[in-house]
Amino acid sequence: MSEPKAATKPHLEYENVLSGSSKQVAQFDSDKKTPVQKFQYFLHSSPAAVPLIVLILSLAVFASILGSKFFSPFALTLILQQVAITGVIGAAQTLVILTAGIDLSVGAIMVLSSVVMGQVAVHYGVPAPLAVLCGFVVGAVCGFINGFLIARVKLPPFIVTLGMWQIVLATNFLYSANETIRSQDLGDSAALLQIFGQSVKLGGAVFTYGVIALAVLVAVLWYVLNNTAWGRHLYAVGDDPDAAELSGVNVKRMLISVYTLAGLICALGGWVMIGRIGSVSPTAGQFANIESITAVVIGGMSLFGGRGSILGMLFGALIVGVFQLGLRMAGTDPQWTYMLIGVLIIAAVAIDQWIRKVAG
Amino acid sequence: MSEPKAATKPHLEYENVLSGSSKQVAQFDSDKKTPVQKFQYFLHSSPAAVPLIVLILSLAVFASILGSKFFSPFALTLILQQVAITGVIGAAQTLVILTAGIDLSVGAIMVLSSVVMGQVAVHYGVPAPLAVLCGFVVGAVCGFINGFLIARVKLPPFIVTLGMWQIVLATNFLYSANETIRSQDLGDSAALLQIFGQSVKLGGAVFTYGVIALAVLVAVLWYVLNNTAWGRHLYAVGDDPDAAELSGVNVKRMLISVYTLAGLICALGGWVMIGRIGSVSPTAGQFANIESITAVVIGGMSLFGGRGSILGMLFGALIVGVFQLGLRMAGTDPQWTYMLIGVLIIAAVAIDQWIRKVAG
Amino acid sequence: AGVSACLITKTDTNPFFVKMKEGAEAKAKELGVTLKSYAGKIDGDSESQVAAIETCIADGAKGILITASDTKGIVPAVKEARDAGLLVIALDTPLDPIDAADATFATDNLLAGKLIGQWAAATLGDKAKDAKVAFLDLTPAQPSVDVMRDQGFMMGFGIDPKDPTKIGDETDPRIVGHDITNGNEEGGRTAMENLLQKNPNINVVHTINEPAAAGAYEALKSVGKEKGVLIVSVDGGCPGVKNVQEGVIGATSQQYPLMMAALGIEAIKKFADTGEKPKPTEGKNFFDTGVSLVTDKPAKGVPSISVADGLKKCWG
Amino acid sequence: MAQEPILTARGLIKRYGRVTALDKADFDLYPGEILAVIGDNGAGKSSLIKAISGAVTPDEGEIKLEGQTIHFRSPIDARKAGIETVYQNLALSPALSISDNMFLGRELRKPGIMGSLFRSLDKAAMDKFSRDKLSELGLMTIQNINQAVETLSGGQRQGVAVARAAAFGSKVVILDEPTAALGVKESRRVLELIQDVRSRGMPIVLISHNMPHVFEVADRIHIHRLGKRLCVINPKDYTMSDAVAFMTGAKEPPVEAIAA
Amino acid sequence: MAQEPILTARGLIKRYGRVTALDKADFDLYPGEILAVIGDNGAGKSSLIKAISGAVTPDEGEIKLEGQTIHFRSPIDARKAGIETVYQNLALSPALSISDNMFLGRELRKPGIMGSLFRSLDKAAMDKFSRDKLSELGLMTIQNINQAVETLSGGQRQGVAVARAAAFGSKVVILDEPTAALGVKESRRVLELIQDVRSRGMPIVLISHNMPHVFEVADRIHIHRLGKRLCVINPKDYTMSDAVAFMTGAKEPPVEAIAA
Ligand SMILES: Nc1ncnc2c1ncn2[C@@H]1O[C@H](COP(=O)(O)OP(=O)(O)OP(=O)(O)O)[C@@H](O)[C@H]1O
Ligand SMILES: Nc1ncnc2c1ncn2[C@@H]1O[C@H](COP(=O)(O)OP(=O)(O)OP(=O)(O)O)[C@@H](O)[C@H]1O
Ligand SMILES: [Mg+2]
Ligand SMILES: [Mg+2]
Repeated sequence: MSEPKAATKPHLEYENVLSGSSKQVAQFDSDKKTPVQKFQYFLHSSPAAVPLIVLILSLAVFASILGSKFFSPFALTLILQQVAITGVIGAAQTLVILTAGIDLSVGAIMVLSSVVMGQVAVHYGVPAPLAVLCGFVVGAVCGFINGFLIARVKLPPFIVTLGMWQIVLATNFLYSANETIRSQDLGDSAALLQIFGQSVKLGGAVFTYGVIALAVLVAVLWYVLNNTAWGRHLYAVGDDPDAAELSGVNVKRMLISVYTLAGLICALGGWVMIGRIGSVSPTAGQFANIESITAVVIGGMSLFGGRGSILGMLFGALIVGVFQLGLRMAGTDPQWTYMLIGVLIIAAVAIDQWIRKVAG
Repeated sequence: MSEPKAATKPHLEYENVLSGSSKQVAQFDSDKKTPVQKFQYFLHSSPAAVPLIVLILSLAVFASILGSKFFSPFALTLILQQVAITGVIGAAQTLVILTAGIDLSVGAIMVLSSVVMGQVAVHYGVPAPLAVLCGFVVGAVCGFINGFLIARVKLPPFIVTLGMWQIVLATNFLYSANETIRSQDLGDSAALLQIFGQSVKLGGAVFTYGVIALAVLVAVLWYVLNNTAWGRHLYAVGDDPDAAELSGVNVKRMLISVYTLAGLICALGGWVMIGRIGSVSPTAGQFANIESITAVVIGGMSLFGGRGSILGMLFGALIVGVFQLGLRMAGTDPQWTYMLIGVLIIAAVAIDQWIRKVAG
Repeated sequence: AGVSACLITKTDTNPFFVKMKEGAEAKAKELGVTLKSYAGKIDGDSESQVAAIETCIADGAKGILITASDTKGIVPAVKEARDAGLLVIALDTPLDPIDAADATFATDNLLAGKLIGQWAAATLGDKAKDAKVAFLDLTPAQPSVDVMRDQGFMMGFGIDPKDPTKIGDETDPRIVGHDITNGNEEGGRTAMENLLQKNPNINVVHTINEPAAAGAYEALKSVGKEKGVLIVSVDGGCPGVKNVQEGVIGATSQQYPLMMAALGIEAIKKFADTGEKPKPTEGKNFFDTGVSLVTDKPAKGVPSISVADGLKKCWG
Repeated sequence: MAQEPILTARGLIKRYGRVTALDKADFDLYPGEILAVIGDNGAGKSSLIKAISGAVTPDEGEIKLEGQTIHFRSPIDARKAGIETVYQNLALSPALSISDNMFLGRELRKPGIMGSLFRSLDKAAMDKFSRDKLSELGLMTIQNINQAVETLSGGQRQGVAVARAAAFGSKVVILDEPTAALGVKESRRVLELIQDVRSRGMPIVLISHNMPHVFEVADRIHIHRLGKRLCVINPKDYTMSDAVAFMTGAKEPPVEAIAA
Repeated sequence: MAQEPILTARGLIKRYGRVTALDKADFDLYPGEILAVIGDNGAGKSSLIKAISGAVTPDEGEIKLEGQTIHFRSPIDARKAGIETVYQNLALSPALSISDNMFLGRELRKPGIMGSLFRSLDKAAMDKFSRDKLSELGLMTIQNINQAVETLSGGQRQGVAVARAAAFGSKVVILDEPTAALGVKESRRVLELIQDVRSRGMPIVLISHNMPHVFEVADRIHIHRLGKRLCVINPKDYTMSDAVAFMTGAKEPPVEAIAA
């Protein structure tokens, strides 16, 4: 072994001066920040702040137009009930979109899971808890297949879930023979399936168990995303999968676990949906894809992955809910509501972009 | 001005040996290529070859199962008629996807354009050519708005076109008052609108003008993409927009022109659709989004932009058409057809991925 | 080869059409007819139906039974089929114009709406004058069934529908509002919640079909109003009739898809054998397969059948 | 310097959100010279040349080409004015061929109606021109001019980019760290290329962290520090140690260099 | 060399489609040494170290760590075995903080039930460790350990990546062109860091195109050419000219160097 050599060699004599070099870095925070800039910086650093502000503003606007009929504990908790399913599915979508993916099959998985729960409980006479378990297994399996194709076979998420959407939905119709299981039939043999329809009343406010499930789900996922290694890895994978892989994240396993978890959450969504509509219907949930993506997008999450907060998704779902109920109460035609939500989607992302651009 | 200095300096004396360095480049084409590898290389270098082979295979399979009922000039040209709309909209989608974008509003733009053509011609009594022009203007304007928001405001294409989809569709319902214009009414006052429904018969084969329009459109776009500067720029933008911008492509103008052209092609699609279904229906074309994306994807185009051929899209659309007609004729339940198409989507991309992976 | 026929429904996910298909299949088997079924992807998907008609022509079918998604839009394709020598029978939904098909075997949807409207008005009696009515419709596109049931209900109930081809132009103060349900439970519940929020005193609910009615009932139940509100619906599917039995729905207009389909198959077989085309019901321009109001609380002046009878004839 | 500068910039300011990348930066390039721009990472060198070449629009400041004030809104404008730039990230389109890349944004059309009406590209002419240019610059190891750029090695790509700039630049050629990822042999080739271009009378701006290279080829050295031009020195009057000391803030530059 | 090599590879082959990036490449690293790997662009240097560090799986060949044959299926396996790598493209997650990046894939959990059951991260401990490591390596210019990596300059990022490798590497540290895009000052800092790590007894593999740097720090130089190891030389026995000549194929290497 040779001795470590002297640090200086003829070729690098010019580097000797470095010892005297300034330690200052070329970063110049501009001092004269206007309040607007400060505000922008705040918005930039807290991704859920923009949708929260939009939510509060839209609540204020509708409250001032519609008065106490809208701004009552009952109406406000009604909005929560109406967005519960979208919120749960949106949570699944959030995880997937954080990995820079997209899941078009969430709605189909939700419906198939709910149909399996209902069929197994009512037609095969299996005890309700086991039937629910079957539903979750189906959701997880569908999610796992998505994850496997995306992570192992390396197919683009858009295409995999586009294909799975059609496959799962067709399976659902073939399996259920398009048959609705009525609320009463469920109530007799498997009341557990409807549990999310029950509610807690606090004054005028009505919180269904479905709403509570949504709140708990979002809280748990928020904790997991921010305070566990799995959550950090999820962000890393969405940010730059190659970098994540090279710096020690098992990207394939992460992707598979994310899609499987998304499938599980969709099954939970199916269960919540049974609670909400009382019955098990194979034709339900046709708009869950679009609604969940809309919630995520209005919630300020980047479709390119790695950025955004699950709280933003919740606020995004609520914004849509507020608009739908508010506009309906104001007597607006459903078609105008559609159009306004289209505008809202574009506007939400445009605002987000503006903040990013100016706050840098 | 100082004289150019001698090329050699003490610091770089070690570089003097370079004059004697080998000119060989570190590229080692493996010589022992198996026929399989050669085939893979062929497939890799001609992006439309895979879908073409799949198309021929599926034709062969259905022909052998269903016999002459399926493999007749009439049935085969019927497939062409059935994919004409998907093909035209798929051409618009192709352009957008080549720029690494996606257009979810194609179907809505197509319908709105056709409704405008019909309404202007029948209800305002404007001469048919002018009514068609109005439809094209509407299509171009919608496309332009997409392009503007994507290129100038720098919003993600998925979100812009998701919003536009809802906006345009709602506009369509509001404007048309959900009213279908009957074929007879059109025939009386604006037969030009139905021109793409007319056909040329050659033996048993029936070529509607719509099919001919599709063929011409694809041929023109193929020429434009491969033999004009605009086409080269389109590929460059999809490949790496920053690189394209820095090396002299006006990326914003390209994007705006692509989305505007896509809007125009959608309007053409609307016109073709009037010819096909005879009447003007505001509820038509709801699946044009998914069908066009499916055609593009099965046609082997990359959703990440910059790679793929418009011929692939055409073959992709035809594959779906062959499957649909073939399965229907075989008496398969429609849900099985949907499921099979879901499988087909995933399989097509998996094969493509495999070729890319092995052929490098 | 034997006679072959086609059945083209709006969707193959709605139990109504599923039953229609079953009825047609059973009859086809009985008569030795080869039947192939087609459907749109969703309600309103007319292109799939056009493609299906073309397939039937190419396939050499003798006749087509179709429930058109777009009653005007499908006409040119139907004409093509008829020109090719096929017998085309519209099921459930008449084409526009109605003589575009060789025959129409249908429910009179306007009548179905009228029946439930009359029943609701009669059941409320004097209170009908200041009733608060919610309309749970189908989709934003206002397809024709939607319009006919909705406007028929108004006629039966005694509300001026203004333009009977358009929902939403009415001015009667008893109308709380219209909302869309997409014909399913989730939509029914949300729409009901929304309209209740607009006016909590709603006491009559017109629903486009029974799944929407079931959803509306859940919404009412959640606020404890399920007792005081009359829900009426149209369809007559078994889950729906059972819901009438249990008081979820007050009354429903039952239609008979199995019968429509079976009659249709018979007509095609007859046409193939003898070239004879079916004739419409006396006094109407279509063959009315009938509609009956199902309720156990019959109202005076409104003909109805009992739930027990309804259950015998129900489908799905 | 007796001559007028061909390209000057005064008081350029460019902010990225909270970072000020250019803080009243000045710049002068004289005809026929090789001007090296050196500075620490993040000093703002790339931002400076991006401002000059139209890739970013400065928030404030003035740029003059041959005495005329110019406002480039995109790299295309700068190219049209005769300024060709090889960016730090190369800016080639990976899936396009070498020839496509050479001519991107200035394609040749076929003569006659095929070109004017049908806007058909004259691929043969473009291929020939590209092949000639690459051979001229000694890049004969590229076998196929229609090869996609993504199949080339880093050195070959750099060669294509430099060849493009040299072939089309009519007034100024700017190179941002053209040898950063290159091997010894490949770096040497690029340096030779630069001297080749200069010998044709074209002024060149070279950004580099490689002091021996800079001192070998530069006529003047622009030292950039903290977003502005600190000074300009003549490599014959100062040693590498001096340059590094100025650049890193270890030593104050002499007053006459600042005035330059 | 009296000692046994700590890391060896024999007959590595790696093909990318039609390109053979490694063509029966060999490799030996001895304890406590700095081994430089040099070669032309595209010679296969990065492919070699990717094979060794588990980032790619070689098609053929054998790798031994401390005499044990190993089969890494991912970089995680290599890390677990004590091999830390700084890749040419850095491999940091831009949106995550410095501290998150330092601990990616080996996060610390809180003690007690919060850590074991709720798997809560011990952010305070990780931040402290990261701050200590960065200060140790003289990277005190970073103010906030929770700053996102994307807000750092190129030099600072490189510093974080090297600090991570140095902090966690227990057997081997591999650096692929760590100074390619760095300025003079930043490069010097990284070289010092490398010598620092070596002085703690850890063997280092350094890939670089910068001959002065290589000859300054390396104990042995592995010359890679056309996908295989051409020879290994001692920088004390050969000049830079020799090394460049071998590397570029201008001169045949001596037989004893090939045998090494
Ligand atoms: N697009 C951008 N967005 C935000 N900040 C930027 C952007 N481009 C450059 N910067 C910042 O501006 C400053 C100057 O960057 P620039 O690239 O000009 O430095 P440089 O001198 O070229 O450095 P290097 O030698 O590392 O290439 C840096 O702090 C950098 O982070
Ligand atoms: N992922 C990949 N796919 C295809 N080819 C690759 C891939 N990675 C490397 N190659 C090819 O393998 C060969 C060796 O590449 P490698 O990156 O190992 O070279 P290198 O010696 O590190 O070069 P440099 O000094 O430029 O970093 C090159 O021809 C390269 O194009
Ligand atoms: Mg730079
Ligand atoms: Mg390398």
